[in-house]
Amino acid sequence: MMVALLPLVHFGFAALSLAWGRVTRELILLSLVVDAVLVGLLSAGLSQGKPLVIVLGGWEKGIGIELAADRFSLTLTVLVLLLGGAVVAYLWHERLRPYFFMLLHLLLGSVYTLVFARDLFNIYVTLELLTLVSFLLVGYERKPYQIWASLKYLLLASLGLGIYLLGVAIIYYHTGTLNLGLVAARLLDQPNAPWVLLASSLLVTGVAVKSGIFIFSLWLPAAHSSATPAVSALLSGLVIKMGVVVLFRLTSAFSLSLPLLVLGALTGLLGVIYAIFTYDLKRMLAFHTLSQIGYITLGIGIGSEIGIAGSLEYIVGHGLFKGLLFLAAGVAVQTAGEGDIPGLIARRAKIPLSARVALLVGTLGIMGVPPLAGFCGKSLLSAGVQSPVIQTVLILISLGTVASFAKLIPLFRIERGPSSTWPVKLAFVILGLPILLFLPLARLLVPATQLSLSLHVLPFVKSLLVVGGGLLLYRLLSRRPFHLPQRIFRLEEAILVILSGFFLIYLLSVLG
Amino acid sequence: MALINGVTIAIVLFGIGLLGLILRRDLVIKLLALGLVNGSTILCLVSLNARVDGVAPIVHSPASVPYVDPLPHALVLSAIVINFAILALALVFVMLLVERYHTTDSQRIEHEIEGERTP
Amino acid sequence: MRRSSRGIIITASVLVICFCALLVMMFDYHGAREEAGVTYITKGTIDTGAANLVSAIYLNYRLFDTLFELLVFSVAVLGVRFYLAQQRGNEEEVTRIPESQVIRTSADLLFPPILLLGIYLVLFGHLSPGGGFSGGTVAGTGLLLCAVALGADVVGRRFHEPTLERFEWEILLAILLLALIPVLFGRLPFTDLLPRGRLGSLASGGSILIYNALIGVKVFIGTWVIIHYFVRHRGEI
Amino acid sequence: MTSQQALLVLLPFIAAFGLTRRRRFTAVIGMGMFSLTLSAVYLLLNAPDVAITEAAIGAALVTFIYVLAIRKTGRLVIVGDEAPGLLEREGDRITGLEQEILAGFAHHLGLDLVVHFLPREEVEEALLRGEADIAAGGIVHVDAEDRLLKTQGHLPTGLFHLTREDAVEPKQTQETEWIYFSDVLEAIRAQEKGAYTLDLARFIAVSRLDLSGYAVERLPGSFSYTFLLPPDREELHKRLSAYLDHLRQNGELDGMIRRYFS
Repeated sequence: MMVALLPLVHFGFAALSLAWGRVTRELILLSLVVDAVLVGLLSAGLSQGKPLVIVLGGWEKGIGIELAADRFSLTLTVLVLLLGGAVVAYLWHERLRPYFFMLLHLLLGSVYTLVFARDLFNIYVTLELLTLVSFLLVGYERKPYQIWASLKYLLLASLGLGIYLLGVAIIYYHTGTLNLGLVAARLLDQPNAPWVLLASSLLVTGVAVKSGIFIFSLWLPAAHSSATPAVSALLSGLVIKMGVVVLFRLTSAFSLSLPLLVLGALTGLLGVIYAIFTYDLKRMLAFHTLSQIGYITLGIGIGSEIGIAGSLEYIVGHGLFKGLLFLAAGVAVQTAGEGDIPGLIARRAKIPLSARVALLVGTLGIMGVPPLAGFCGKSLLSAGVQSPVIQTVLILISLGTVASFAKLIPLFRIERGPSSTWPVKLAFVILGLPILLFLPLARLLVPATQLSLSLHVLPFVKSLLVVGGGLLLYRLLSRRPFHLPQRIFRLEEAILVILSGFFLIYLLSVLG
Repeated sequence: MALINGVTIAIVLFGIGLLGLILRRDLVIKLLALGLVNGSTILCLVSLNARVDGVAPIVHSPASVPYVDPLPHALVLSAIVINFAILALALVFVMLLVERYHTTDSQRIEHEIEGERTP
Repeated sequence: MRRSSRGIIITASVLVICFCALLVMMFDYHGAREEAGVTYITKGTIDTGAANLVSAIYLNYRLFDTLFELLVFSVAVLGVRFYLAQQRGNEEEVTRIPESQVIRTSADLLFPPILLLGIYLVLFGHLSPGGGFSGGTVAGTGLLLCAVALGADVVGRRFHEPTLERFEWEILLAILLLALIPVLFGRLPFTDLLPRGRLGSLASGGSILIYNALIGVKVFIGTWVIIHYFVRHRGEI
Repeated sequence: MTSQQALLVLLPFIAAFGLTRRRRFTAVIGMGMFSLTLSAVYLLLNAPDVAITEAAIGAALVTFIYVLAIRKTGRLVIVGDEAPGLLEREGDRITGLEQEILAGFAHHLGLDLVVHFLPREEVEEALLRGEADIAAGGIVHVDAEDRLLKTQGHLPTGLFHLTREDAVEPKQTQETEWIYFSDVLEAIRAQEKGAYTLDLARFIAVSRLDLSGYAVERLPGSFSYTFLLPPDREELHKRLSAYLDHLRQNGELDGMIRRYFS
């Protein structure tokens, strides 16, 4: 029941927000309280370890639309709650129209749906709603570059979902059902039929456009860096992850191991290379999202229980610190008036102390300094990996992450700047505290046996070495400005790259 | 002759739409091409289980008649509306861009914006 | 029309042709499936009471999807209103086309039957092709004809926009509450509690008729708001 | 081949036709036709619900809003200062020889004509910023502003130089602000000090005033009125030149000139 109520509550609040335009802030706070209660009930319901499954309307599986909750979904709902709370706190003193809050409610509602969705077409519809809502949120301030970034996003995402729908058509034609569980059951006897490979590549291509995988999500750097900080935090922390969640759900029916591994490695490495050579604060964070999606995809590609647990931890961890970083970067850019990192440093820009601290916590988290959030996910992931190639890729991505964030280090001086308001500080605390206390909290989410894998001495030493190596790498690279191709981020080229990406996925699934 | 069925035609239409989306630089025509891309997936879904001797899925008597599979039809209704919503909103954004740049040429807009963003 | 560069044209053609060829070859399509949709066809009318199986799926079995579709539509209305309402149209610049008598009379003649058709589609959506969405759109488009004949502002004055928009979302709220009523009886959301009625009569199909009516009104309003804003931003048709 | 198949085969052709049109309006109508055909196909595929929805939304609604929007997106923006007989305001209408030529050209392209009045000195900037497509309004192209594209002259004219140095101090606005022709008229009416270069059309308008205090000098050489275009609009330039040639050849241009300057 809670499973269905979580999204519906938000849709209801969205409708109410227009009628009661004066109390939209209070309404969204109320809705988050309701969410918290529902999530509490949900975790009580899940305590037996069995997933909760409902088919809306009380029909049988396969006729109606199924929603299901497992530990994976529960963890994600907690992330939604935290990020939602932080964003609401951050926006508390901003003058926003009811329109903005309606979109926010719709975004949260569709995110909740995706967390539980088990039906291919339901996923499609929800992704479309999510696309439209984030499209409108990105363009909220109507600056021309925002408008263009979000239009590009809409065109590419909509094309991607068109490709996804073709995949759904193939699946429906051959299996006669849209329910993922039933599809998986009917594919058991012919897992490698040509149409299965084609359909799975189409589905993965479609979802990959939405999920921030480098060659597919070339709209992402522009859209995430031009949106307002709160929106960027939500997009990077949540919306992108939903694509990955759908990819994870797809793995239950299709064998996607090889494509996901290759895509994960590609997006991780390319994203981090672009991040190293990008000097605009928000744009660098956006590129970084791409590279971190690489980690998560790798974990899902590995497919073992530990790999998936690592992915899940990393989804939560990344949601937290990327949300924090975007919010803090928003404050920094707002007070300093520019987003160019060397400029910020050279001019000794006045940045509130709280934002500096938040940036520091986020940076430490993302670098994987033990025992913060990033460290847990990374070490759990590498514990699940046997292949030396993937290990190397993981280490390379970590090195690059450290190197790209080393640019920020001069910003972490203790210096009195203008003070930020208490809700903003509260937002930083909501996201920052779980990052710092991730290890004890993670016990609630991940079974202790898996967690203990990441608590050896070896991962500690390894991640410290990686941090050191990354700083060294930054020293080596910082004097060499290097121009990476920016053409691929244009609309026409991006479509071509997506198409080529589809062939890559198809080829890999044939090989896999 | 066997190749002329809704599914094949839908795939061809998808290709035409893709080409339009990539090669036409006018944003309005790009949007029309996107509409074609989404429309072709709809055609694909509808014609999956369409048969020559079929009967529209409206049951008036319990007699066994070869009714056409109603599920894709129901799905497609949602898809058509979503398609419309996308086209309408994208058009509004194109109008906003035109107000600023006085052109619908995607490459010129992209060029202008790149110029603005990197002073 | 300026052309794209040669490289892009060639790459695009090659990629798209390969894409289509791959799809056609690997789709493995050979005609309709015999067993497709058998569950809906055999049980649909009994389960839902609606003669039109598409409506049965659309507004009963898979009502959750329809909810999202409605949300998408509302978001479109919301977005169009938000972005076009604040944008100042340079109305004095656009050359005004005088409305001709022919258009006026034909609009006057056409509007009532179109509105009737829309209402019919809404009310008989569970028995014959149609439904809330197409009915609402047809009626809304009919209003466009009025806008042509009388001028958008004249028609617009009769409908107060913000009230309309609020009403539209209140209908959505009503649909949500309707879907949640079963929860009070310990059933799952979206369960249809109403009696199914005699197949083929107007009062059949459980709550499908109610949903159709609500959706019809909602879409009618939404369509009108969208058209109204586009008309206004053209100055006048 | 069944009727269903015949319609199906038709679809790609209509789509290709629609998407290759140069004019947006035709493209929109073409895609509207496509949607209509598609909805007929749905009817034949035994999907009446889908057919109705596609006809109502895909064919009618989408086409309507695109047609409505296109008027706005497709505009030919003209900038220029007022020039009597060439481009001038008459109440809330705009008339003149150049207005007529350009209105015809805009119609030829399927665009709405929009005229923004700007002081002569700002015109070039507006073109370079891409805010306008064509500059008009009695433009005589003397100095080599080679950054802009220019059409072949459509009307011969002359240039006149007016100077007065002994009179009252001018209003100090002239240094800082661009001036409209109407401001020039005002200044001469008030016998202000200053120097102006005027083309024939504007000079005729000025010569009705009292010019006794000014030294008038006709500049040597032959000049003619032209249109200016932004440097990156070769295609538009080519089409405007072709359109002007067309007017010249069938004598329409002469007819127009006679109507405005008899």
